[in-house]
Amino acid sequence: MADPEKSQEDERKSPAFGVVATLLGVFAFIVAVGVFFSSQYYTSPSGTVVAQSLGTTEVNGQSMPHVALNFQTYPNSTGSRNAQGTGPGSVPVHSSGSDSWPAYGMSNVFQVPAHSLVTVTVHQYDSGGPLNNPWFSKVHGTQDGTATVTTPDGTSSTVSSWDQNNIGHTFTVRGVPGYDPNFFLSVPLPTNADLPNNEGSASNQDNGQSYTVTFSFISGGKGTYAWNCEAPCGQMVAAFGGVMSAYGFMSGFIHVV
Amino acid sequence: MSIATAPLLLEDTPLGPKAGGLYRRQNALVGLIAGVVLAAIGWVISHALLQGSNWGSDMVVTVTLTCWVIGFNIGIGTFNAPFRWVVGKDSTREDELYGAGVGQGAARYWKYCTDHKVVGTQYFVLVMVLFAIGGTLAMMIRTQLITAHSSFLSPGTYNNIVTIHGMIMIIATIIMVSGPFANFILPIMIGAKDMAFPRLNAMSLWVVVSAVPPLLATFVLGGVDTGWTTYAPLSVQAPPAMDAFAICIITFAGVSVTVAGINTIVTVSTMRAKGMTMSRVPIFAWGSVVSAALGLYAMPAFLTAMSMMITDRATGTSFFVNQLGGAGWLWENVFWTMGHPEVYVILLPGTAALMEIASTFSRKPVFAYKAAVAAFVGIGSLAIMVWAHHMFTTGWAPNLATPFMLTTELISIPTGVIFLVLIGTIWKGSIWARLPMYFLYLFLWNFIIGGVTGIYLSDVPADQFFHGNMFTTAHFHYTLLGGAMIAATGAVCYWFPKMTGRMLNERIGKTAFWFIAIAFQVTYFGQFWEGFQGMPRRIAFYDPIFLRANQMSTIGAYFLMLGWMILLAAIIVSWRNGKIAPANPWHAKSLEWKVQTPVPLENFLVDPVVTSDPYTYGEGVPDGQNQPSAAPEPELVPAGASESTSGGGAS
Amino acid sequence: MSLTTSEHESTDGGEHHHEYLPAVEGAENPGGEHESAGERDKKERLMIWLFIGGDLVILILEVFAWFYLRTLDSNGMWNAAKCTASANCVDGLGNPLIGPVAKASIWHPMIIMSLAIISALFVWAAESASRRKAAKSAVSGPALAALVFMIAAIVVQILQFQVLPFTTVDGGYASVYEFFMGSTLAHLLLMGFILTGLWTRAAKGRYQGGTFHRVRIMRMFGVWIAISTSVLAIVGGFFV
Amino acid sequence: MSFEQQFDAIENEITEEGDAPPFFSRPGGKIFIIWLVFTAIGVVIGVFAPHHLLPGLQSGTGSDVWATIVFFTVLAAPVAAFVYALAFYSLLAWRPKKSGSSDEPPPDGPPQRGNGPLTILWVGISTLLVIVLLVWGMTVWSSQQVAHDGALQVNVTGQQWLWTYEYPGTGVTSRTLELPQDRPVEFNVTALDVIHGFWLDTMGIQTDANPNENTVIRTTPTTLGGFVVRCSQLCGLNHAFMNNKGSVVTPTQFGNWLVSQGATTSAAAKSADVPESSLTPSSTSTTTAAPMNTGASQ
Repeated sequence: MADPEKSQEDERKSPAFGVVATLLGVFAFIVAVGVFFSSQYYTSPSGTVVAQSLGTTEVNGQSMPHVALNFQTYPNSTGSRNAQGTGPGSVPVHSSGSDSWPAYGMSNVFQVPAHSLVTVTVHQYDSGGPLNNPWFSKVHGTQDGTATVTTPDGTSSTVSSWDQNNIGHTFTVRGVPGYDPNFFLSVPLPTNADLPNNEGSASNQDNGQSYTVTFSFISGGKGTYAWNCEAPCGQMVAAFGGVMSAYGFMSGFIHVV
Repeated sequence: MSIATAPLLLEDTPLGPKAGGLYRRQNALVGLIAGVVLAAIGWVISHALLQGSNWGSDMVVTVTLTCWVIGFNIGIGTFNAPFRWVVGKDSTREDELYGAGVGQGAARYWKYCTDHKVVGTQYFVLVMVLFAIGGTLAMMIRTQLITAHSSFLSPGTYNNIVTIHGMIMIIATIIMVSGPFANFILPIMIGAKDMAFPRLNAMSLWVVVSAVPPLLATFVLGGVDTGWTTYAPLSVQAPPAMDAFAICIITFAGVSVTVAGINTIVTVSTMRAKGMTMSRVPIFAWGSVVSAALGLYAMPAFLTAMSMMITDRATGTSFFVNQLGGAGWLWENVFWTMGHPEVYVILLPGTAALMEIASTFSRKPVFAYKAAVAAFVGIGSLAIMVWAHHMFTTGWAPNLATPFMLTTELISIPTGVIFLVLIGTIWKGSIWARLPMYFLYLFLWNFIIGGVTGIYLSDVPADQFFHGNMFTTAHFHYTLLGGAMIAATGAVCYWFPKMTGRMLNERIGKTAFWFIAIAFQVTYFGQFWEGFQGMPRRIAFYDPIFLRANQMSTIGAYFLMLGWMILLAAIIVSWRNGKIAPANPWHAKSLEWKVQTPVPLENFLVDPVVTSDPYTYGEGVPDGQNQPSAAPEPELVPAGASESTSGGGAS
Repeated sequence: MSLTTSEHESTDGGEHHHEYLPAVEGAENPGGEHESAGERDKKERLMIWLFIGGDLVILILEVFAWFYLRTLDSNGMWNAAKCTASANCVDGLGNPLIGPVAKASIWHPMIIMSLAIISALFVWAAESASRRKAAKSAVSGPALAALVFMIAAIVVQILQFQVLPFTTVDGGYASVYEFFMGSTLAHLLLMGFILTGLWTRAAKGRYQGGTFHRVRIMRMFGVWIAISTSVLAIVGGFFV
Repeated sequence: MSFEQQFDAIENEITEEGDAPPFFSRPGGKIFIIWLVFTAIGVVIGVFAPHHLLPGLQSGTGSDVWATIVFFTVLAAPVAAFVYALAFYSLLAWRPKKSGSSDEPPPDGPPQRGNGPLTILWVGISTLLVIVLLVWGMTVWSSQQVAHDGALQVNVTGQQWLWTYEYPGTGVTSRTLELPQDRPVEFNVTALDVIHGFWLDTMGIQTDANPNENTVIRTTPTTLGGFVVRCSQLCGLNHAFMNNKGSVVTPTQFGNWLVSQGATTSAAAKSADVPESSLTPSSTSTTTAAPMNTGASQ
């Protein structure tokens, strides 16, 4: 408020420039804070996982790079346990207030070269149940439309679909609008129901007991692709909420470069 | 002009060392500390007892943030009066004066101050802060959309920003006129010494203040990825941030707006000056009252909806979960029962303020005053019957589409009357092209576009194309930002001299105006273009066919931001160093211009008597006659004696 | 359409009179509230009516939710009456739900309703005692009785939470019913707070000397609480 | 000319009835001319702009969108033009020079407090316009509500964050939406988790996919070509990615597509309403490298 005693003189030289500069500074600061927080969410804390190169291979008479990508699912996302496979050792997930949300690890952001054969190996430790949409129990978009499943006791089989009542998660990739919109890949990850600790327990992971799913696909054109899980792996009515709607657990990106 | 300064102002009343009681120790900082402490206690207890049980996180967040709200309000002094009342220890006149800010200087702006002018100023600053936050979020949205697939924000962050931008702007626009102006200006306009319930008035402000931190807490609680409409069941499944969101709404809508609305209605109904009949009150009072009445209908509905949401989330009820016996459509119905009237809660006081501006700066009476009142009442009563037009495409009751099409289109009749009143007032007037008038013209331009695009949306076949589409976004920004907020900006420019005692720097203000006016069109024509092309709302990444339209919109948005920042600079510069304002810089005739600036405590040193409405322009009446005027001097007594009429405390 | 501007209505317009009550020792007109009781009453009565209006919206929406969900019976889960072993009914925790959810006892809401009504009648008695300037105890006595009945209602309401034959997860009926109970409890607690004030203040003699206005608005609110409690009790009890 | 003189001149034009100047030199006449110009601009924009802005419309319900926009714009243009014309003229004619920087107000305007007949006329015209709008909307809406016998049924299922389409009777479930030309289609739309918005923009139809509820919308695709299905209701994290390609094809192509997706020839022929002999057996249908990339067959 104006203090009538203090400011009897007329309009002083207006410090508009200083005020505008201050406001712009504040604006820039707020944007910077926002960018900081959002960039934390955008890139996983353990960084983008770059696929390991396996040289080149020939597919349908065409020579193309061959790369490998390994990751796993965690039943208990807040525990900081050593990951299986390659990469740095901590679990790159965010705690959003729930102790029992499942998550993918190593990272939720992957990088693969364009138009190359990508061989993916997933270690699936989590329990599961029936799918909402049986369509996702089938393998879509991999080489030959199949995936290889290795059970904990070591038996391997090549499948094009899995029992729709025993799915833990799915690995489903689609092109974001504008980047190869027809690219689509979906692989069911069988439930770990056969394992001794099947109720979403982390001890499977300690025992190294997992279903291992291996499949290959040919990556699309350069750009960003989104992936997420299409199995209702949350709890109760929030089976498709909670963990599924929180960034960093059941979804991420694949950068094709 | 102004009434002669009385020898003794209430502000100068000496108060004893104990006046005010507990209020002496309470201010915003104490509130902050009390809120944080109580929240910490709530977190420790609830975390120990509840975490790990079903919905544990939701209950912990709910309890903690409820404790914050209660703690803050204990600290600031909201609960003092009720508990003093219940133990029968009523405040004395000295306490009342202390509560109104006597003897506290600038510190009273940080306290639970019952003076309506202090509350209005606090609201004014709060609204600007909220707009700054919401505007920053809007800029982040537009920055993300500057390319088809930007890596500026992740989808989760983007969705949360969309939600919080929406909600914070809704909160800010609801209080942007009814906060600063209905509190500061309205009582003076009608010749009252304060609002009817000064303590409830202060409460309505501090409750909003306590509701904002939970809203911002959503950023660290997982984010609300649902949009501000929080459609169930998505919102039932959202991360715990949704509980914080609901706490904010329950506090803001259920307490603050309801209380403020009651206060406005009671003030205008019962505290008008002698001679001020309901056909003589300034039109702004009518707009505020209808808006408050509509808010009194809408906001309890929001409270109910959000209470059901929070029980769904934190106790496992199933109001909105179809699989468990609830219905997502129940949410949509209850939500839009609030949602559409709320639009007019925002719009009406702003347009009413514009009518004052139109009259003052055309030097003519408000055209068709009674039709304007009828239009307000008509909009108010139709507004509660149109909610389902938001649900044309939801699959709920397709057979009801036609009746709701009818009511929705009917509402354009009273809205048209508002245009008639504005242009009728301008007709053959002497246009005094000062800054507030600029915003009136911008309102006319924008609101026509907002209205015309609204009729596409009111028609079900066209709505099937435009629903959930950027066209809708552009439409409601044209009505709410281009219409209501531009009107509110006009009101800021108009009443700034009275509220701050300084003239607003019009050179900077007009620069800001042109940035705002032009950049606004660029921004939202870009969004109309996106909408016609078929771009859905609230998407973080889009098909490159929408690229050009989005870039147009984003570039416009940056300049729009620049315009608002220049205006903010004008406000800050003028408030600090502006030219001292005379009591009546606009030579207007309503009562708020008849009191001195700065307005003394309890406004009127002598009670005004009103003999006509404040629109006697060109009627050959010399200024000062046939006008609200000072009554013959009653025996002026020192403030503090019983012979004074001021708003008393509420029970 | 034009408004006639009157001539100067009165030149002595300043001579308006405020109704000032004599400062009765200890009466409901302490120094802080420097309006006449009549003026203040006008404002407060309007406020109470508006508050009741807002509360009415809440009541209507609650009852709407009840009948809407009951009619819709989404997934057969209103009260699981249609749920069999083969039907896909699970409660909110994922456990199978077979057969109808047990109804809540009708007696609790009826008792609460009666207590709320009796409490409102006692407030009414306190008001009329205050209005006819009866002795202090004629006001504070009924006020205390009203408070006691209100506390009894609150206790019964809390007891009902403990003996409910279902929990919040058991479908639409259970959800809305418990919401009704919560809403009733909140209203009763608010009324309990007001009645505490009525009693303590009446005991201090604040409502003697004809200043019955505050008691009247408390009576209005008490009657409203009795009505809204009754509506919820009847809907929840008889329209399962 | 000072403002006072201007003002007097304006006043004289209407008050001195004896030698009133010709209509077009009075304010009303000038505003009328501006109004005509503005209306013409509005009508031209309203008639031609939507056609260029909207995506290629592929059905009758889609054309309804275009027609509604054009019709409403043409109706609204005179009203908007009137307000703009008056506002525009007021700035030109009734604004004293340099009033914007003056601290003193210009002299008071005429004390018009209202004009009953004008208000009634204004309300009457807007009521009339509303009735026209309403009749238009009701007519179009009811024509869209008609169910056709023998319509192709498509079950649409939304879930976070994907649409799947099931063609009952053929066993085909697909991620892409393929529709035969000139055949009425009934979409039965539902969702598995939260509310999604099923929106075929080029066909001008939209409805929400609600969990546990089935909503029906109808259209008849008339124009061959691809389109995009976008989710129009914010449905969580990856809402932006919830879009699929679809296309309108000839009935034979549609039948072949069904076969390529695993339907038997007879079921596909029945569903596509074409003779069985016109369909190519499944084994010879070509699939592209990415097996899911079978949608856009154009």
